[in-house]
Amino acid sequence: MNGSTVVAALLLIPLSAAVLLVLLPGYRVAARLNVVATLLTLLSAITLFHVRPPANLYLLVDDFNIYLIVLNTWVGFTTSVFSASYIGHELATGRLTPVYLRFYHAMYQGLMFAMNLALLANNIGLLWVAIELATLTTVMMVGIYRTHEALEAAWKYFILGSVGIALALFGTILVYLAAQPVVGQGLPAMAWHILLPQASAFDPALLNLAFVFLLLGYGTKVGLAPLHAWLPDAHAEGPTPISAVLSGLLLNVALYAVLRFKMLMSANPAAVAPGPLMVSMGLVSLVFAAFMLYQRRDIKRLFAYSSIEHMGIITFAFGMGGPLANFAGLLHMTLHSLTKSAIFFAVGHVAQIKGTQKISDIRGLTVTHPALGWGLLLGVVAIAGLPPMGIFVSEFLLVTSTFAREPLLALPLVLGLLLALGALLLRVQGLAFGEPIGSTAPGQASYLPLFAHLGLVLIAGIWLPGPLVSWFTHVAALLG
Amino acid sequence: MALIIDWLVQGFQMLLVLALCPLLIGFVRKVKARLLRRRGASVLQPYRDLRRLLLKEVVLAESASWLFRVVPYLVFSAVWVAAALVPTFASGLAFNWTADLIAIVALLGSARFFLALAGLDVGASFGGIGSSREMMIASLAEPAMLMMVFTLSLLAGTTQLSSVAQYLLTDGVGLRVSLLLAMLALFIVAIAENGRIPVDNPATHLELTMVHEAMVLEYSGRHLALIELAAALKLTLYLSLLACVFTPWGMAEAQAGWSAYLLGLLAYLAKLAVGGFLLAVFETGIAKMRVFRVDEFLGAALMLGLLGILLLFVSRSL
Amino acid sequence: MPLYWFLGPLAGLLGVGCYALVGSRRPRSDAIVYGISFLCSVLALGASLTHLLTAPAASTLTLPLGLPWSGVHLRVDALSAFFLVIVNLGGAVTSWYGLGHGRHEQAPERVLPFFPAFLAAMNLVLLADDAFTFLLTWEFMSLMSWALVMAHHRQAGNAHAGYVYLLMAGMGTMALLLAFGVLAGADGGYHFADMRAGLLSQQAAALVLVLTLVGAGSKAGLFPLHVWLPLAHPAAPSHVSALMSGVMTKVAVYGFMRIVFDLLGEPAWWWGAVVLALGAVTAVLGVLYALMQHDLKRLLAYHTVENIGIIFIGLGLALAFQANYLNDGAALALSAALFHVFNHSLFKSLLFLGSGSVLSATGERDMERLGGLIHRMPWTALAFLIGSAAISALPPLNGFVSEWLTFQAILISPELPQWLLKFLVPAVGAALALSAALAGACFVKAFGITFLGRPRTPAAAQAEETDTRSLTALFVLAALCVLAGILPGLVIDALAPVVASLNGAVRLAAQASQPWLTLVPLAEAKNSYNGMLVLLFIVFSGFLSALLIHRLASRDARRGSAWDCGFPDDNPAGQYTAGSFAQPIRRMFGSVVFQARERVDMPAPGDLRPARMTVSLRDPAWDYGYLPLIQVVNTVAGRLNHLQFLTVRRYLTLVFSALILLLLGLAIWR
Amino acid sequence: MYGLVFDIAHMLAGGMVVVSFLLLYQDRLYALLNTYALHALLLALVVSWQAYSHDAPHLYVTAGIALIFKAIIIPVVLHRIIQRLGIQRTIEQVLGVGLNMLVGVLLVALAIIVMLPVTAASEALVREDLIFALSIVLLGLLMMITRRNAVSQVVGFMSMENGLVLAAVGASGMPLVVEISIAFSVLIALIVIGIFLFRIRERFDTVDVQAMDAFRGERP
Repeated sequence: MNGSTVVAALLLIPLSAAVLLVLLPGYRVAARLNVVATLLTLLSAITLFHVRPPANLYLLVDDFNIYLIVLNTWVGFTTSVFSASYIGHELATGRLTPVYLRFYHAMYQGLMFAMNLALLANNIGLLWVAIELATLTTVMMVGIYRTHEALEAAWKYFILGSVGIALALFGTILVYLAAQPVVGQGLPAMAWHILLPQASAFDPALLNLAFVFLLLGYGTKVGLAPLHAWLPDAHAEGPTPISAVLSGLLLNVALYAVLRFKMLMSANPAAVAPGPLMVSMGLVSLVFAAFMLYQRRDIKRLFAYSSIEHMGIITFAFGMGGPLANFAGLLHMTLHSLTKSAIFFAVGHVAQIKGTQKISDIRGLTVTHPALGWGLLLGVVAIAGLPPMGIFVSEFLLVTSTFAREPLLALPLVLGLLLALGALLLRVQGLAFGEPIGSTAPGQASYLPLFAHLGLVLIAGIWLPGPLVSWFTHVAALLG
Repeated sequence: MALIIDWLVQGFQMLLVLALCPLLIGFVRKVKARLLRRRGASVLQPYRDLRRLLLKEVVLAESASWLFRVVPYLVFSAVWVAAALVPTFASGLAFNWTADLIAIVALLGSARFFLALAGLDVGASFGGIGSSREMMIASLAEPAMLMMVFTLSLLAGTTQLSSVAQYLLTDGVGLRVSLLLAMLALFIVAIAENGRIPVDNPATHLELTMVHEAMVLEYSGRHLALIELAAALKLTLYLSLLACVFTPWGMAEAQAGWSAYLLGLLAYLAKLAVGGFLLAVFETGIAKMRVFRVDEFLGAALMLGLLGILLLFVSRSL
Repeated sequence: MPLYWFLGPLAGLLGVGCYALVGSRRPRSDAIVYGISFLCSVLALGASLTHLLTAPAASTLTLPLGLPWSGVHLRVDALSAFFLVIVNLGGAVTSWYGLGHGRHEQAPERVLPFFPAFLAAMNLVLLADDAFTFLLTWEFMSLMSWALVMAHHRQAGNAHAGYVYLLMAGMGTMALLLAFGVLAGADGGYHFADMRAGLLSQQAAALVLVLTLVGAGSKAGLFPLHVWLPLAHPAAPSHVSALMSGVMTKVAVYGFMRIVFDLLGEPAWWWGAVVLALGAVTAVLGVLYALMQHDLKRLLAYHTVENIGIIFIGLGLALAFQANYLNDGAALALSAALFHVFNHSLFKSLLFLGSGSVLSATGERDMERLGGLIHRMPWTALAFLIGSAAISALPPLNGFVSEWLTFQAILISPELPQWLLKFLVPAVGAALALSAALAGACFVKAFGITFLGRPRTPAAAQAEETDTRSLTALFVLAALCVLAGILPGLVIDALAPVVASLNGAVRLAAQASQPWLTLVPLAEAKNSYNGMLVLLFIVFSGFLSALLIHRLASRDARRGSAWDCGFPDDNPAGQYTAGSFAQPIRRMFGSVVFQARERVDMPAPGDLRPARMTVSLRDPAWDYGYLPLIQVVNTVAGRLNHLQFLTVRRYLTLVFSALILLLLGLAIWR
Repeated sequence: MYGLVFDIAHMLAGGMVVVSFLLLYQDRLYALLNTYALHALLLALVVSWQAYSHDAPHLYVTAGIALIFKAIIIPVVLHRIIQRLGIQRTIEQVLGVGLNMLVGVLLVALAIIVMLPVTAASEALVREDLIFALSIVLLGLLMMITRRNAVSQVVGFMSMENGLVLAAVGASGMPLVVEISIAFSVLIALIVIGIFLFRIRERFDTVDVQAMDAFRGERP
C-alpha cells in the first residue's frame, strides 16, 4: 500500500460511505456502517505515519497536517460510536424520522470527507472549497431537527458562514495574486509546498491585505469574537454528535487554514506580523466568551461558548508565536478537541436522560448517574485547565511564557481564564452535585468514547509521547 | 555554696510572697476602711478567712466536672510560679532564667484561662458573665502589659526581669518619658487584672458589673481559699513588679550578703506598704465604671504602651 | 537515593486512591484505604525525619514525565524535608483517626478515593523541583481537597464553599503561574535550579513577591484572600478539615518560603514591611472573625487565618532582617515562623479531629446546641483542652514557645535601620499581643461552651465517647503539643538546617547542649525560657498544695445544686451561650470591624411571643472586596449578554465593522 | 488592441460597481431582483470578455453559470417566492437612501485606498478588477446589513459573491475559478432553497430576519 492509496482511502471511504448511507434503510445498520467507515478512515489515517505520499498539486501530507488528520479521524470515529448509541433514542422520541436519519448519516460522512479534504488539500482553492462543503453539510445537520430554533440556528450559521467563506475567498485570491508574480501562473501558485519556500519573495502588502480577509473569513468559522454569533446556536440546536464534531474538529480545521496562511506571513519578513491581530482577536474572544458563560441557561450553549473561549486562547497562543507559545497552541488545539468532544458526549447523554438542555433542570448527576456525572465533571475540570488534565500543560506554558515576554498581555489572558473557570465551575457544580432532580433512569449509552477521550487527556497532562512532542516542536518552529 | 545561697534566697522569696500576700490584702482593706472613716477589720483578717475556708467542706454543683476541681490548684500554682520569678528584695534569682517577663505575663494568662473555663463549667449564668468579661478585659490588658514589657526590654536589651532591674538600677537610665508611660500602663493593667476599682469591685457580690467574683461564684471551701490566695498573690506580684522595675532602689544584688538582703527586704516591705496605701487611696477616690467603659480605660493603657515604645525610638535616635 | 523512599509511599497512596475509585463501596474498604494511607504516611514520615535530622545534601531525581523537554524534577532538601515531616505526620495521624472515624462516613465513595490522593499531592508539591511539577501538584492538591469539600454536597452551603474555594485556588494558581513566568523568563527555565541562578531586576523581583503573596497567600489564608478558608475547611469531613487547616495551609507557607526565600534571591527591605503588615492584619482580623463564630469548625478555620498571620509575621521579620544583613535576627525570626508552622499543624489538627469526634457523637457543629460534653466524652475533652491551651499560647505548651520566639525577634527590631520598620515592628508586636490575648478568649469560648456547662440539646446530652483509634490520634497530637512545649530546644535544633539553608548558613546556636535544656536563642542575659521547668514547678506546687490541703485541712466534698446566687435555673438555655460570651468583645471590636448590629425584638406586655435578639455582622472582605467584584462581573456579563439576542443583520454588522476596522487599520498603518 | 481590451473590461467591471450602487438604491423587491439580474449579466459579460481576451475557454463555464443561473434562474425563483410570500411592497431600508449612498461611496474610497498601493506590481487591469471587486464585496455586505428583508439580504450576498467571482477572474490565470464558482452557486442555491423551505413549512410568519429572531433560546 503506497501513500497515494492511503490518501485516496481517506477521501474515498467517507465519500462512498456517504453515498451508501443515503441508500441504506434501517438505522441500526446505518449506524454500524457509519462506525465501520470512520474506523477504516482512522486506520488509513494511522498508516500515514508509515507511508507518506509525495505532495502533488492537489493533496499534501506533511508534518503539519498529519497529526490533525489522525486527530480528525479519531474523533470522527469516537463520535460515530457515540452517535450510534445516541441516535436511536432520537428516533424513539420522534425527534428524527428514519428518512432524516439516513440523511444525517450521509451528511456525517460528507462532513468527514470535507474535513479530510480540507486538511489534505495542498491547494488554497481546494481548501476553500472543502471548508465550504463542510459548512454546507453542518448547516444541514444543525437544522435537522427542524424545530423553530434549529432552523433559525441553521439560518444564522448559514448566512454568517457564507459571508465568512466569501471573505476567505477574497483573501485566497489575493494570496494567489501575491504568489503569481513569483511562482508563475497556474496551480503551483496555490500549492502550499511551493508557496511556503518562496513566501519571502511575495509582495508583503498584498499578503497583509490577504491575511486580513483570511483571518476574518476563516476566523468566522473558527468562531472568534465578534464573528462568533453562529457558533453557540449551531451547537445548541443540532444533534449532539454534530456539536461534538463542530467543536472538536471543524473549528480546528478552520483554524488550521488560518495557521497555514500565518505560516506564509511569518515566512515573509516584510509582511506585517500577524501576531498582534491574532493576539487581539484571541483575547477579545477569550474574555468575551468568558463573560458570556455566566448567563447561560442551556447546557450545550454553555459549552459552545467555552469553545469560543478556547479558540480564543489558541489563536492568542499562535499570535504570540515563539516555540513555547506555538507548542502550547498546538497542544491546546489537540486537547481541546478531545476534551470538548468528550464533554459533548456526556452532555448528549445527560440531555437525553433528563429530556432537557436547561441547566437549572439538571442536578445531582453524580448521585444518580455516577459515571456520567463524574465524567462530565472531569471533562469540565479538564476544559477549565485544572491538572492533572492535559490542558493545564498548555495553559501553563502559555501563561508563563506570555507573562515573561509581554506582561500586559498576560493580564487579560489570566482574567479571561479565571472568569471562565468561575463560570464553568458554577454551572458544573450545580449539574454534578446537590439533591438530584429529574429523571433517574439509567443511561443506556456507551460511555466508552467519553472515557477514552478523558483518558487521553489525562495521560497528556502527565506524560506526552515523544513523537507527538517532536511533531509539535517541529511545527511550532515552522509557525515561527 | 553560692548555689545553695541562691536556691535558699529563691525559696525564701517564694515563701515570702506567699506569706505576705494576705497581709497585703488586709492592709489595703484596712487603709480603705480608715479612709472611709470605718474601723475596718484587722489586717490579719484575710489569714483567718483563709483558714476558715480551708477547713470547710466543699459543695460542688451537680454539673461540675473534674476540671472544676482541678482548676484551683492549677491557678494557684501558675500564679505562684509567676510570682516566684519576680525579684522582690534581691535580684538574680536562681531560677530566673526559666522564664522571662513575657513568660510571666503568659503564666498569668494561663491562670486566667483556666479560671474562666471554671466559670463556665457549672453552667450557671453568673459564671458565664464573669468569664466573658474577664476575657474581654484580658484581651486588652494583656497586650498593654506586653507593650510595657516591650518598652522595658527595648530599653534594657533583655526580657529577663532580673537583668532589667539590674539595668535600671545600675546604668542610671535617668528619667524617661517612655518609662513613665510604661509605668502608667502597668498600673492600669494591674488595676484591671486584679479586679480593683474602677474596673471591678472585689468587695461586692451581686452587682451586674462584677467580674472576678462572678466567675468564682460557685467555688467554696478549700477551692475558694486557693483562688483567693491566688488573687492575693497576683496583687502582690503586680506590686512587686512595679516596685522591682520602676523603684529598684534598695534591692540586693545576687550574693550581696546578709546585710544587703536585710536592707532589700525592708525596702521591699516599705515599697509594698506604699504601693498598697496608694492603691487604697486610688480606689477610694474613684468611682466604679460601667463595664463597657473598661475597654476605653484599657485601650488607653495599650496606646500608652505603644506610645512609650515609639517615644523610645525617638529619644534613642537623638 | 533517599528520594526513592518517598516514591514508594507516594505510589502506595495514589494506588490505594485508584483502588478506592472502584472499591469504595465494598465493606472494610475504609480500613484498607486508611490503613495503607497510614502506613505510607508513616514510611514517608520516617524518611523525611531521617533526612531532616541527618541533614545530608539535597538529593534529586528526574522522571521522564510532565513537560517533555525538562521532565519532572524532584528534590528533597532541608526545607522540603521539614514540611514533609509536617505533611506526613498530619497524614499519619488523620489516617489513623480515619480508621476509627471513617465508619461514620455516609458517602465513603466521595471521600476514600480523594483522601490518599490529597496526601500524595501535598507530598508531591513539597518534592517538586520545577515550576511545572510544582504547579501541577499544587493545583491537583486543590482539586482533590475540593472534591473532599464537596463530599457532603447536599448540605446547605457546601456547594458555595466548594465553589469559592476552587475559584480562589484557581486564582492563586494563576498568580503563581505568573510569578513563575517572571522567574523562568521567556525561554522557559522552569527548573528551580535555573531560577535560583537567574538574576532578576528589582521590579521583577518585587512583582514576583506580590504575585507569590497572592498565590501562596490565598491558599494559606492571608487577609483578604482568606474568604474561602472558613467556608471550605469546615465543609470537608473532619479529618480532612484537619489536613486542610493543619497541613495544607503549611504547604502554602512552604510555597511562599520556597519562592521568596529560596528562588528569589536577596530581598529588599520593604518586602519585610509588606509581609509584616499583612501578617499582623491577618492575625488580628482572623481571631476577631473566629470570636464571632458559633460553628465550632468554622471557628477553628478562622483561627487558622490568625495563625497564618502569626507565621507571616515571623517570615516578614526574617525578610526585614535578611535585607539588612542581620542574619542572626533572621535566623531567630525564621525559627519562630517554622516552629509555629510545626505547632499549628499539631494543635489545629488536634482541634479539628476533636471537633470531628464531637460532630460524629452529637451530629452538631453549632456550639449553641452543644455543652456539657466533658461529662460524656472526658477523653476527647481532655485532648481538646490541651489543644485549646496550646493554641492560646499558654505556657508550658508549644504554642507559647513559638510566640515567645516571635516576640524575641520583634524585640531585636531596633537594629533595623529603616524608620518604617522601626515603627512598624512594635505595632506588629502590639497586634500579635492582641491576637494572642483574643485567642485565649476565643478558646475559652470554644472549649467552655462546647464541653463545659450543661448540655443544651438532647443530642449533646446523649453523646458517646468516641472510639479508641480516634482517641489515640488525638492523644498522640496532644502529647506532641506538650513535648514540643517542654523541649523546644530539640525542635529548634531540628529546624536549624532548614534555617541555615535559607539564611546564608546562619542558624541559631545549638540548644540541646544548654543546661536543663533551656531555650536560649540569643544569649542567656537577654532571654531564656525553659518550658520543662515551668511545667515541673507548676506540677510540683500544684501537687504540693493539693497534698498539704488534703492532709492538713479538709478533703470533704458534697454535691449539691448550683448556688447561682440563690436562683439556680434548671433550664440549660439559661446558660451563657457562645453569642453571649463573645458579646463584650463584639461590642468592643465588632462594631468597627464587622459593623456588628444588635437588634432586640421585645414583645409588648401581654404578647406571648418570645423576645429575640439578633446580631448582624458584615464581613469587610466580602463587602469591600468580593461583592463589588462579583457585581462588576455580573453587570458586564449582563450587558454583554445582549449580544446573544441580536438579529442576523446585526451580527453581520459586527463582521462588517471588524472588516472595515481592519482595512482602515491597514490603510493607515502603511 | 490592448487599449480596447482594457477599456471594455474597465467599462464592464466599472458597470458592475455602478449596478451595485443601484442595488443599494432600490427599495422595491422586484426592482431589486431586476437590478441583480443586470448585475449578474454584467458579470457574465466580464467573464466572457476575460475568457476571450485571455484565451481561457474554461472561464466560459463560469460565464455560463453567471448568465443562466444567476441572471435568469435565481431572479425568477426569487420573484416567485416574493409573490408567494406577498411581500413585494415591503420597503425595508435601515439607513436612508442618501446616507446609504454616502457610506457606499466611502466604502469604494476605502477599497481604492486599500487596494491601490498593494497591487502596485500588478498590471492595470488586475488592479482595477480588484478594486472594483472589493468595492462590490463591501457594497454587498453593506446591503446585507442595511436590509431587514431576508430576500434582499440574499441579493446582497449574491452581489457580493459576484464581486468575488470578478476578483477570481481578474486574477489572471487563477486556476479552480470554475470549481469555485460552481461551489458558490451551490451555496446560493441552498440559501434560496432555504428561504423557500422555511416558508413552505410555515415555520415563520415572515422571512424578515428580525421576526425569525423572535427565538430567544436563552431568555428565561
